[in-house]
Amino acid sequence: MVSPIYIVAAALGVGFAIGVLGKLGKNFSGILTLLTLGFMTYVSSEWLYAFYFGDQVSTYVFTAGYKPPISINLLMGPQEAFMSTLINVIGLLGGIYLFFNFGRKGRNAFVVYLVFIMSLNVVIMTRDLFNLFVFLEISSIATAGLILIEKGNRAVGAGFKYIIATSIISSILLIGTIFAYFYTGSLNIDDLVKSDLTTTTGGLIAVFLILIAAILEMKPFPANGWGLDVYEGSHQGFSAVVSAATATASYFMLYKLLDIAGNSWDHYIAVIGAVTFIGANLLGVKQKFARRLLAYSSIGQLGLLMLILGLRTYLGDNLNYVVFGILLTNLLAKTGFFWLVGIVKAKTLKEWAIIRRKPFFLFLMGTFVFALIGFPPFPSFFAKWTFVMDLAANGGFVWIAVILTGSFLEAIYYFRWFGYAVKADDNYNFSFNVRWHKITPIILLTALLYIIGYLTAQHTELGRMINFIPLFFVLILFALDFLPVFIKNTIAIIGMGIYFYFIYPSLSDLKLLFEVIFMIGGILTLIAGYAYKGKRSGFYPVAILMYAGLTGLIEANTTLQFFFGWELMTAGSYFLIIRGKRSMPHALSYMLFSVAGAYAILAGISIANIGQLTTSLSIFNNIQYFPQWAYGLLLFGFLTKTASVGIHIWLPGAHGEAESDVSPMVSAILLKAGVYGVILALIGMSKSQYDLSSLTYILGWVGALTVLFGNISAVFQEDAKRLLAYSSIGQLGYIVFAFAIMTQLGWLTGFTYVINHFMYKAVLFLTIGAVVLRVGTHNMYEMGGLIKRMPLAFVAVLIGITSLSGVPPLSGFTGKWLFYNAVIEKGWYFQGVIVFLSGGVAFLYLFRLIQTIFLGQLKDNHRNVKEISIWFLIPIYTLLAGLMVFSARPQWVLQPLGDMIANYMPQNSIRWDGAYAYTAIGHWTGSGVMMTIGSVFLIVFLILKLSTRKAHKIKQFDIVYSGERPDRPDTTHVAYNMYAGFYKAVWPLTVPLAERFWNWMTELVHEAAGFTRRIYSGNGQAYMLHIVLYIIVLFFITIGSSI
Amino acid sequence: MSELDINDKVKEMLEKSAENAGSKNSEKTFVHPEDEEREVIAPDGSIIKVNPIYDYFSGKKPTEEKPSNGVVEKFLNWARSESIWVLGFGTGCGSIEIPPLMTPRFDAFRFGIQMRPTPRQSNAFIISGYLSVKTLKRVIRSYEQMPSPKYVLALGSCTINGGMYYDSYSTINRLDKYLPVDVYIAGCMPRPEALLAGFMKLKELIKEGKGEKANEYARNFDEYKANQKKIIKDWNMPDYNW
Amino acid sequence: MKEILDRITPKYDLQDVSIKDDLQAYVVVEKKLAIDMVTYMRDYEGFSHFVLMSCVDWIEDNKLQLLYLLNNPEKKCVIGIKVFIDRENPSMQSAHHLWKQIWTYQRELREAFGIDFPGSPRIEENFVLEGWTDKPHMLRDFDTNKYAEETYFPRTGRSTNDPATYMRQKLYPNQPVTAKKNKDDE
Amino acid sequence: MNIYVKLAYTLLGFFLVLNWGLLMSATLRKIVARVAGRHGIPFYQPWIDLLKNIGVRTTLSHGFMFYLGPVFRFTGAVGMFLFMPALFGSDMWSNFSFEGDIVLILYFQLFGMLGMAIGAGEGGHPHSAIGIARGLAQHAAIEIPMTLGIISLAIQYHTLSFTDIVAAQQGGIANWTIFTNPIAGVTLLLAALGAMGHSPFNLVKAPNEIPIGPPTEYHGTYLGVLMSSGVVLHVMEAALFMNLLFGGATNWVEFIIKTFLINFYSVFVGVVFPRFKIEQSVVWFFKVPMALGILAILIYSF
Repeated sequence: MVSPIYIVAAALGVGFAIGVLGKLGKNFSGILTLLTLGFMTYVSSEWLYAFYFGDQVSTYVFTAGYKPPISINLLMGPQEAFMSTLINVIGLLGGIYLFFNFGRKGRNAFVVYLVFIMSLNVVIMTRDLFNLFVFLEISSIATAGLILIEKGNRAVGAGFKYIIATSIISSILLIGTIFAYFYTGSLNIDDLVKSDLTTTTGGLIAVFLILIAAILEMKPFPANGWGLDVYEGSHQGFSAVVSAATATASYFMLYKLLDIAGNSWDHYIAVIGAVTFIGANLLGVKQKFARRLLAYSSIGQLGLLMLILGLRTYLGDNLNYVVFGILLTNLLAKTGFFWLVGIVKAKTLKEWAIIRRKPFFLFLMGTFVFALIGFPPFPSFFAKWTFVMDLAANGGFVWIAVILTGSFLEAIYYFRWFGYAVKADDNYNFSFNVRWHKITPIILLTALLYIIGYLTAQHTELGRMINFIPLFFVLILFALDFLPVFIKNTIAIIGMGIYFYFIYPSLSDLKLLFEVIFMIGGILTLIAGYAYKGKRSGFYPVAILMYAGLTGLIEANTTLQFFFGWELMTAGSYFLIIRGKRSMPHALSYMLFSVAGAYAILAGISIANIGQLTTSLSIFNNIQYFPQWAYGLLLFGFLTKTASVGIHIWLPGAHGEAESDVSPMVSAILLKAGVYGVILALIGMSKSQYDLSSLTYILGWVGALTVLFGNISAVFQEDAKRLLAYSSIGQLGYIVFAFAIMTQLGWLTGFTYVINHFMYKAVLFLTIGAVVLRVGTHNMYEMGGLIKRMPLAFVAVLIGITSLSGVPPLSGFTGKWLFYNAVIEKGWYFQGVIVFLSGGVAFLYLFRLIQTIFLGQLKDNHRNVKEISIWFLIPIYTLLAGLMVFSARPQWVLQPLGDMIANYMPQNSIRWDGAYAYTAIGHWTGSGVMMTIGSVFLIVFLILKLSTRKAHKIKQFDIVYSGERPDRPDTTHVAYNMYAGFYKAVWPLTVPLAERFWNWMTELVHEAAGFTRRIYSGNGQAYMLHIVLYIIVLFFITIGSSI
Repeated sequence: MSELDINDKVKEMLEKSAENAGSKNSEKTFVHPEDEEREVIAPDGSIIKVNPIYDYFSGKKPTEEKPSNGVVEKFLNWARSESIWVLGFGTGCGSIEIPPLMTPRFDAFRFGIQMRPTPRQSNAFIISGYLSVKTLKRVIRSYEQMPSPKYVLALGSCTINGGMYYDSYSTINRLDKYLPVDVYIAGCMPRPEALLAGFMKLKELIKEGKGEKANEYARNFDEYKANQKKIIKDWNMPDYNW
Repeated sequence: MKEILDRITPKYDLQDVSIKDDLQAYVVVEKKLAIDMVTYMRDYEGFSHFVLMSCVDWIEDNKLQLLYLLNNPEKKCVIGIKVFIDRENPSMQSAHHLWKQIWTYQRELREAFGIDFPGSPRIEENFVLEGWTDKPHMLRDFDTNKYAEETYFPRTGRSTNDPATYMRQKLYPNQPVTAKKNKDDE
Repeated sequence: MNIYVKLAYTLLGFFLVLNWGLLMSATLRKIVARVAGRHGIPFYQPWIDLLKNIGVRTTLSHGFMFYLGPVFRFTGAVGMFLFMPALFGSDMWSNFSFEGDIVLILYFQLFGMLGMAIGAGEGGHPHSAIGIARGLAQHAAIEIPMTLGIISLAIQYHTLSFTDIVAAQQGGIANWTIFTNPIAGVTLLLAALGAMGHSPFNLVKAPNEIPIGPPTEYHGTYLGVLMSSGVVLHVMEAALFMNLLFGGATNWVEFIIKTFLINFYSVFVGVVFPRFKIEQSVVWFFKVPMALGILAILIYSF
């Protein structure tokens, strides 16, 4: 075991050595520095290893042979080991990254850097207050010095402000130290902890001063202007180290010193942290420049750490788990980000579009963004999960709200930035080049992120249950991205097929149904992908990521697994959606709604989790505390995915602009994930011992209004895919409404609609998407008469809309019939009427779809378009076959479904007699009707065909045109603004209230951010004033009263 | 069959345009802008040539539709004669005589006569009074769009010999040069009674199986068309409008 | 009316000014001044209302006479501005910029009299006739009867008779035709 | 009763309904004529027109869907007949009503409509599309009073099956729904006005505005098929309301009288009132009929 003292010794020794042996040249000293850092890393990591895998106990290292308080002692415990390892690793990588930048400055830069890292190590390890002060000083001076390696006034100004601020802080610390020494006679922190200072007034002041210094080191909002400028002004490579290493050190300092005050300060720390977390992130929303944004984010993370520290009483033993999770993610991702900024020489967020030129960098950026927002499989995800769970368990609901709000704000700007990187138009002439010594550290960090993420998961037994196989499959696909579409598509399909084959036996009814929808649907939609040429770079990993998430939902037995799957699915679908041509803003709004929904679910689960012995999903079935809130939050979260009215605004754009084969994925399949969630929640509510009928009643109205709204808006769309998107909203409304009925019939209806919507919406989206690929426009009024060119597509759409509209004998009617019975049985007449009325409205947009695209006049430029691609026709007709079977033999599906539902909904109100279905009030037979109508149809058709066999085939302009002749197809085709008359009647229902509301909200956030930003004048004196004022205010808040 | 016609038509158009190029202002020919051959760009970037007359209309010539044999035809003829659906297209001054026909005083409904708004569903065409060249063009298109068997009643002396407009430069003199006429109703203007009498006559003709003028039109199509084109210089339609 | 004429007569050295009454006058102006004068009347003399524009064929002295009829809403008076243009390939400066409806008038005149108005919008479109290829049909030397006979297959044996003589014979069969002439016989 | 006999009876019934439909349309036109002071058509005119249309020689085809349009329409009409019991209490005249209930009929009306719309659409005539657009919009509006009324009935009788509803109305005029549940009755009758498609709701095929809308391009045999399905639909629409409101029919005479009167009512209104514009008709259904319908449900939900 190498004693930690050697960390200090080595650093100092080498420092002096470089000073002496400087003649040997820069590179030599540089390499020497790196070696030293390597050694330091080795020492600390050896200790870390010993602590976690050996049975090492934390040991004190005494200097100068005396015991404290005479001498200084260092403590090397597990946490110290961990922290110093982090610092040294970052220091090492930073050294590599900055190698040549230091080199240009001459060897002293290396010395300063070495001393900087060393001082942070000591700050971590020392148990002596004065020593702490000293090394704090050293570190801040070193920092100031290192800031100056970047040329320019900004750097100088930043360094100056920094040195002033830190000297104020450390002087406060010094005074505090003096007070403490005066009252206790010891400078050793352990002694201070033992002798409770807080009893005496002077002691209170001493504690106050010490802690205020530590807090100020954490750059609390708003007294943190000086910190910001460091991040922004200094060289990126170094800002990274500051943001990572210094932050770690100062966090740990606060952590150490907090013991002195006992628990009395926790709340203040928490509040300060909360203010910092939310404030910093709020300001981040307004940022246009990458580095300043990162600076705010770093401060936000510091705030989060303080918050966690302040809430340690809630967390108990999990404190370290949470802290390490957050800290690690922040450290790795943020450092990587800063270094990325250093490589990609793009200042404003928009300019980051250039990162697309090197897809691998985009991958890195994506990794960092998703890690920072706390998506799986990164450590922060698990940390956040544990944090929220523990908070809820101890009733810290307000804190949950705070944390989630802050994280949401953070998500806003990170995803805006990422959206720019992926989609903003790249018309900048400057490019960026990569040097190995700059990229290597980043790659290492990224790898570490994934590995540590995995390890974090394995650390808890909950996490160990999570099935990571699909995720590995995704990573493999990322690696195989260079292959052509055909191969990747085959791999993806085979992979999903095999996975489904293996998972199939383990699934029961409900899960099986959805798994079939997800997996089979996924495979079918993937088949359409064969129609694409080239590489289709980055499509397959994300598609599979989504399916991995979906199947994760199905397999989930624990709440954590469920949430894990949910987040994966969100991430995958986000990437899928943002691939569309003009879909940057829509993808952003989709992501934000999804994140909000996910947080709602998280909160809901955390409430549900209270007082539970188990962590399995079954906790939904007996939520003991605040069931209204828990279910409400859960439902809200799920409804964001089903795009119910009010929170639907992301859907039309996202689905409308997506690629032709992505639309069915995200519409026919993805939306069902939300439905699955809703069902889980409702099952729970049905089992719950509380009366939750009010909740389902509201849910019912939401569903009904969604139907009305979705259908009516669909009628007035000019864009075919947007029309289908709005229709999806309506259909999901049906489903939500049906499930909200909470009777066996209602649920049967719901499942019928789930199956139907899956099939016909997939058919419609696939067909229309394929047509769009052929004719090259979304606008229906630019198409027309295509039945002559693509009859198969026409037949597909015809069957699709017939069954969507619910006309017998196709399966849509099954749903309608069940609906009538369910509604009347339940007694929800008015909601029912709204729903049925919307059914009538649906006809308008369905007819518009087929009329304007396939009927009417063929346009000149489509005179010789070809039939849609065979690769689309295969899945389409497979689904149609399923649709026909379901129409002709509904009992095959509905009967087992009914039995399954009987497990949840006791009353058995539908009776099957062969093909005949009987309810209390009605009767109907699917196959009978099908047969009757079919035969009549056939007979009439044959008769007519015979009687008109000599018919002349005529062309498109051979029509009665009041004695005139049409001039052009474009002027003869009725398509644009087709329902003008209807619009005059129902326009009040089409006012986009939801859009307006959300726009207003966005404005509000931006205004708030813009207003708050004014405090950062960039003026050093102002910043110092902030600090002083902050101290005074804090004084009166904390101990002012008790003195 | 139809391809042949089309080729002829295209050749004819080309010749027209050729002579048009070298001709003086006085003997100009008319190719409407919407009939000129144009190029459009397909979604896949390829260029499509669109020749409206060729592409939008089926240029087939009319064919004779032989009556079915014997009793059936007699029976059908009776039905046709008892249900005469008149195309609601007032071509001239005489159309003012048609509304009274439907009003209580005369009430042609009694005889199974009624107006239809679209040629596709009507089998009788009343050319009411003078017929200017412009109107003739529309009349011909509408007539050709009516499904056979179809009948034409020429109302008023203008359709017989030009009537009081015999010397006008813009109205025709003899309808039968352009369309096969079943019944002439002389007078200027004939009163509704006369029109009714005309209908009665038409009924007799149909019952006798003489209402085959549509086939006659098909038989002498070229001759009729030549006459039509002689006076309709800007013929912007296919030869036969289905 | 008078003072207006007094004002404009020297300005446009009008040849013959015929005053019908104190609300109506007709003047003849040279071709090159005509549009200028119309513009002047509109802008300065308050003849803001364009009534009509027509043409007369003076075949005898081989001229076409254009008439611009303007009305002054305040003074309630009308002035007709006549212009003589020669009959072989007649052409006139276009006035479409003054009143929009002149577009249509000029299209009509172009079709009916073959007068060319360079620069007038949509001038080449059909007005009433479609595809008219013969000489302009309102010129007096266009023999519509002959045209009709050549074009429209006149039915043989069509007889017509002069209504006056016909009625006289019908009413007074035994009275011989007197020398007394009436307009119809000329 | 074995299926063949049933089939035979059903065909016979359809034949009856078809002829009755033709006769009824003639009679109603005659009535309209008499209102206008005319003598009017002979009562056998529809048959002749039908023959004439079948006898038309020229047949044109705009494409495959153009064929299917009339087929859909006719199938829709036949289905309307099949799925509704023609006569109450007679096993042979109950058709195939065992295969479905009111909901089936409600949605089956749309079968013909949709097919017809698509068929006419392929004709490529702008007027067809306009007419259909109006028709669908109006239909969506009619749904409101229709659904409200039927739900009210369903609450009243606790059933959606025709046979049971008619059965509940037997035994005297006083038991008819129109008297036992007048508000729902009136609502449905107002909806009937729209469903019958006479003036003021005949905007779909407004003859002198968009030459008879959807069927503009249809002629000859197609038109014959459309005509016959049209008359059948008229009868069956009337029969629908007869079964719902007026105690159904136990024999053909009753059937004929009741369907005639219901049709006569809508024609009568049509003779009196001029045609609505589409937005007017839609809004009209949003007003009084909807209010009545809501009332009709409210009285049962308390």
